Amino acid sequence: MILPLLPLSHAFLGFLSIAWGRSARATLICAFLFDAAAIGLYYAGSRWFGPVFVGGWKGPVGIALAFDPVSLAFLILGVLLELAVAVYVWREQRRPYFFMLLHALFAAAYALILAQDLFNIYVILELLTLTSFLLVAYDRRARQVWASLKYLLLASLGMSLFLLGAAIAYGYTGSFNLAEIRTGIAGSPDGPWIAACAALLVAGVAVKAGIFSFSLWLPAAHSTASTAISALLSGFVINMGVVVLIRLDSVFRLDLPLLVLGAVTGIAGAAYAIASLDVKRLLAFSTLSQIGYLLVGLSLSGGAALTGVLAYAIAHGSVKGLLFLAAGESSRAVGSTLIRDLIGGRRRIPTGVRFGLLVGILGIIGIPPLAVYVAKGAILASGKGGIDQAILIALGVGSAASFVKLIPLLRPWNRVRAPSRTGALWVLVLPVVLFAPLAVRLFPDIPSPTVWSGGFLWKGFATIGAGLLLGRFLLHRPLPLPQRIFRAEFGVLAILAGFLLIYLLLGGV
Amino acid sequence: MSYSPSGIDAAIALLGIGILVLALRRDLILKLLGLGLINSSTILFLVSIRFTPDAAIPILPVRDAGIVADPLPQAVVLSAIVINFAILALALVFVMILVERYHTTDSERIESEVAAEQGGEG
Amino acid sequence: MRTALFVLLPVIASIALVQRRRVAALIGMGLLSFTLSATYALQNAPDVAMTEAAIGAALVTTIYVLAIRRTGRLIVVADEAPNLLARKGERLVGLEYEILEGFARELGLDLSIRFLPREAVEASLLAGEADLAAGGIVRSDDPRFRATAGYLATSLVRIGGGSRGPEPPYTGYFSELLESIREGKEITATLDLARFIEAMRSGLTGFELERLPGEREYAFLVSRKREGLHAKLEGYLRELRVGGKLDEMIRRNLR
Amino acid sequence: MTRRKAAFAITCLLLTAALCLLVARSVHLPGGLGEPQYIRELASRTGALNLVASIYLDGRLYDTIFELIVFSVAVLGVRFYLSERRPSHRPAPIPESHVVRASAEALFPFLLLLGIYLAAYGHLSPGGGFAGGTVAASGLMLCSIAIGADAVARRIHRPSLERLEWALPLTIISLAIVPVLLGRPPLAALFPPRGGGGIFSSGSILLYNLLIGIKVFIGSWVVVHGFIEHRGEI
Repeated sequence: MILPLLPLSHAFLGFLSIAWGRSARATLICAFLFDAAAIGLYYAGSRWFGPVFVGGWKGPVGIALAFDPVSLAFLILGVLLELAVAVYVWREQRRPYFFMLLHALFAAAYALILAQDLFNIYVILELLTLTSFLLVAYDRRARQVWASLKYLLLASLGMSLFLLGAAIAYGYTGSFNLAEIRTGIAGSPDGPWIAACAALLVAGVAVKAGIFSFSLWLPAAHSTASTAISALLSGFVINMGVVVLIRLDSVFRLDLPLLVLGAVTGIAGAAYAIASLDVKRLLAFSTLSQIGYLLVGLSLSGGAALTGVLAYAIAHGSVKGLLFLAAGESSRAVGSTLIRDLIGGRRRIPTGVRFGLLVGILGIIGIPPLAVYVAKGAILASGKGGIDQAILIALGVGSAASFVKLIPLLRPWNRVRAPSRTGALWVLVLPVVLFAPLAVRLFPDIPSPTVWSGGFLWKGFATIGAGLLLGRFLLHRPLPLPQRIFRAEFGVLAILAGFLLIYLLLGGV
Repeated sequence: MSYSPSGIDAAIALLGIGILVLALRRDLILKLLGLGLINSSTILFLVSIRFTPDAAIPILPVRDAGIVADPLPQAVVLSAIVINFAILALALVFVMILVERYHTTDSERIESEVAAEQGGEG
Repeated sequence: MRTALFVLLPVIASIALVQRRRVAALIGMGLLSFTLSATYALQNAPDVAMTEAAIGAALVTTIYVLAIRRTGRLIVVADEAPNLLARKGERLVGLEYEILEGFARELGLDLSIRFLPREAVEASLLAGEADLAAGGIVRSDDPRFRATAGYLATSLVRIGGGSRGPEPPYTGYFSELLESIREGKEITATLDLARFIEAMRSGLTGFELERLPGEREYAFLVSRKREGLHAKLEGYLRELRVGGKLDEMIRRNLR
Repeated sequence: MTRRKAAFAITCLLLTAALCLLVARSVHLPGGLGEPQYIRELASRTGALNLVASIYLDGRLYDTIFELIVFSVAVLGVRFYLSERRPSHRPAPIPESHVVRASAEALFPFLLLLGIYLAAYGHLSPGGGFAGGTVAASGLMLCSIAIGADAVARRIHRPSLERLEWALPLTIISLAIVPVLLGRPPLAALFPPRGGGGIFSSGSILLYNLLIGIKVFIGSWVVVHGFIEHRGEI
């Protein structure tokens, strides 16, 4: 019953923050309390979370909303980052419009995790695009504006393809509702339109989901935005594309395209991350590689793998948010985002920030008790062995190798006292460290004994070791990677090529 | 049998032209126009996809009990038109900011200048 | 009818978007929007047709037309000069401003004034970033520029044993100089009459002042390469002078 | 360099053609699918004659509210991103013309009335809040061309305009939440339909249409006014 209130309350608070002017930041706390209360209600077993047709309309006219484990997982991640961002920007002098954009962003995200209707997803994705586009360029520096305009051009193209796909689905099944489309497909499983429709929808979402060759705008946008926004985009917003892919995966059979796209994204992301000289760019590319891991996990489908994917999304989201905040604070202390300068000026990085970096880096390469290890284990445990297992391990190696460059920053022992905003870091350090015990409660499906077995631990350490060696080897050998592809003119080409790839993988020809 | 184009064919043709303009024209204004064309093509596609030639417009009362055109795509298209306008207005504002900084709307030149600035910082 | 429109749509679109000129492309796209609107009306979608006509055709075309520049710009670099070219709130006022605006209108150009620190004004003109330099520039025989005929007599005052060379008479913005004067800081500069009066008003006391000999005139600077522009500006100034308009403008701005 | 460009162009051409052909090839919809079944329910439940308006402002009000949020965020965004950029130059004034002025004076009330009519009768005939608001705003735009944007802006009370910019979306979102307090599903219609084809026949669609009309009127005026102040900057 209350499902539509979750996003609408955020939209309400957004406009309210314009009205309140100077005390706008207080609305962030209101929003956090509201969302936390919603999660609490869910765990208290409230019956308000049942599926609902908005306004009581059924059939193609009505918009269906549902709250399932996927929604819950992403709601939890959203609330975590909401709190971290609220704490981080508390001292910054931001205009009310900034808070309004944040609220609109969360309104869109929370609407998306509930959405079960293709056109509803389209409208929400547009709102998400618009708000992230405005937040990236919030400081109005020319670099940001250009990154964000490129993002807008490609994302709008993607959204048009998505709408085209939705239109085809409507034409054949007479509904935008995912469940009804599923029924329609089951009625005629080999219609020639299905492949085209699925390829258009997936290509459209892939632009937003940080999938390689579709999301060439991503590194520039995520690395030029201000610290809090980078953390939010990379930790949370990028996952919204994954949510839509999970929804689409339940309608169309997307296993093969997801596996291929995931492998390509993961490897390309890791390769570019290894070659990055700028810490924020490295983190942005690392996001790509982690999305690849998620997609491969998603392609394994099945109950346990989906749980693994959700756990991974939460784990990666909080670790990446933490890393972006810590990297932002470090570069603020040093005055540069180049890794070289950070290492040179590491004496100026405050101890708390350095501790955050330590937890983040250990977390993201998958050191055992921390968050990402558990989630990776859950995905690995559900693999059928063979090719996908090999891909998952290769991606793990790549993600460990990307962070070799930052290891000189990890020296928590010499104490540096400097004013820094470590409060937000703690908000994210806690879930990263305490993930393993919490996951037992959150995701009862995770096969804990397998994840903590000697074989898995050994595999985990071996992957990290191999990654570190690879990274050490590549440290002074620059990879010959084309940088031209990130220019605006290649974005369209890459989206078209990606569409054809998906179409072929779906067996459309 | 002679071929006569439907709204769907026209929409797909517009989509193709729009994508080519978006990819190949370097002027940002023309890129935005191309994007507008792509958006229009999806709208035409949606309106055409369930088009029945002899249906009545979806406003009651319907003349001589004929069938009514499907109002759902028409309703959702209204949202799409407004959203496209909103995004276009902001895109134009952003182009203004870029022009003020780089004095050009040529996307490749802006790209080179941004890259040069980034290099200069390092 | 419908079929004809369906054929027409891609034709209009492709003709519109291969245009070299943006305005032409824009007009083509406006036309396309109206055609689309007609198509929707013929496809039993009157609501969509109306919304497309109101937003897709009218509103979108309006904001494009407003945003893009149809005319060229007359780019002027200057430092602020009281009563000649100065900011008043959000507006620009002054004698030079009136002259330049009239000149730009005569050429059919939009006037664009960029304020720069005094030492950067000539450099910017030399670098070809601007068409004209203005802002209380005293006519000199600098071979790098073409100066117009003077439009107003003035003289130069040296403050605090300031620079003896021709350029720049002071560094930074004039407003910064005034700020320093108000704070009682030590300054050295060579000021023209308009700026000198303003400096006196801001409390310029206790400095060594020296009026430089010779009759000076305010003028505009044009780059050496822009012979045509120079001639046009000379012609425009002559016209103002002959018609008595210039005197009237001077009276209005310099009471 | 030119060879690379040509290769790029040809690749684009081929990929675009492939996309278009694939989509065209796989979409073969038979014409005349007949009437959707939900139409009977639609008409009786909302009481509105315009079925599109029934869906837009009742059945799919949730989408419409998000669309309105997009629009409001964009309008506020245009103001925000333009606000700290004082016009870098003073653009040439729009030339004055008595013909334009006289026709604007004649057309303005007409366009305003037409806009109000379109919004108020949106549930009975084509039109609705978005079209109505835009038409009314175009009257204002015509005036800004005739007597100058500053003159028009001076007659508009700015603080109340800015207040409306957030107050209207707040009102609309609140109206959508209100049914929950009455124990009905959120975003349900506020009033029961009366039927009969009169202006008050359709529950809350009239109310929403009018609110959206005002919102769009203000929003599009704010956007256009911003662009007039910064005209010719690209």
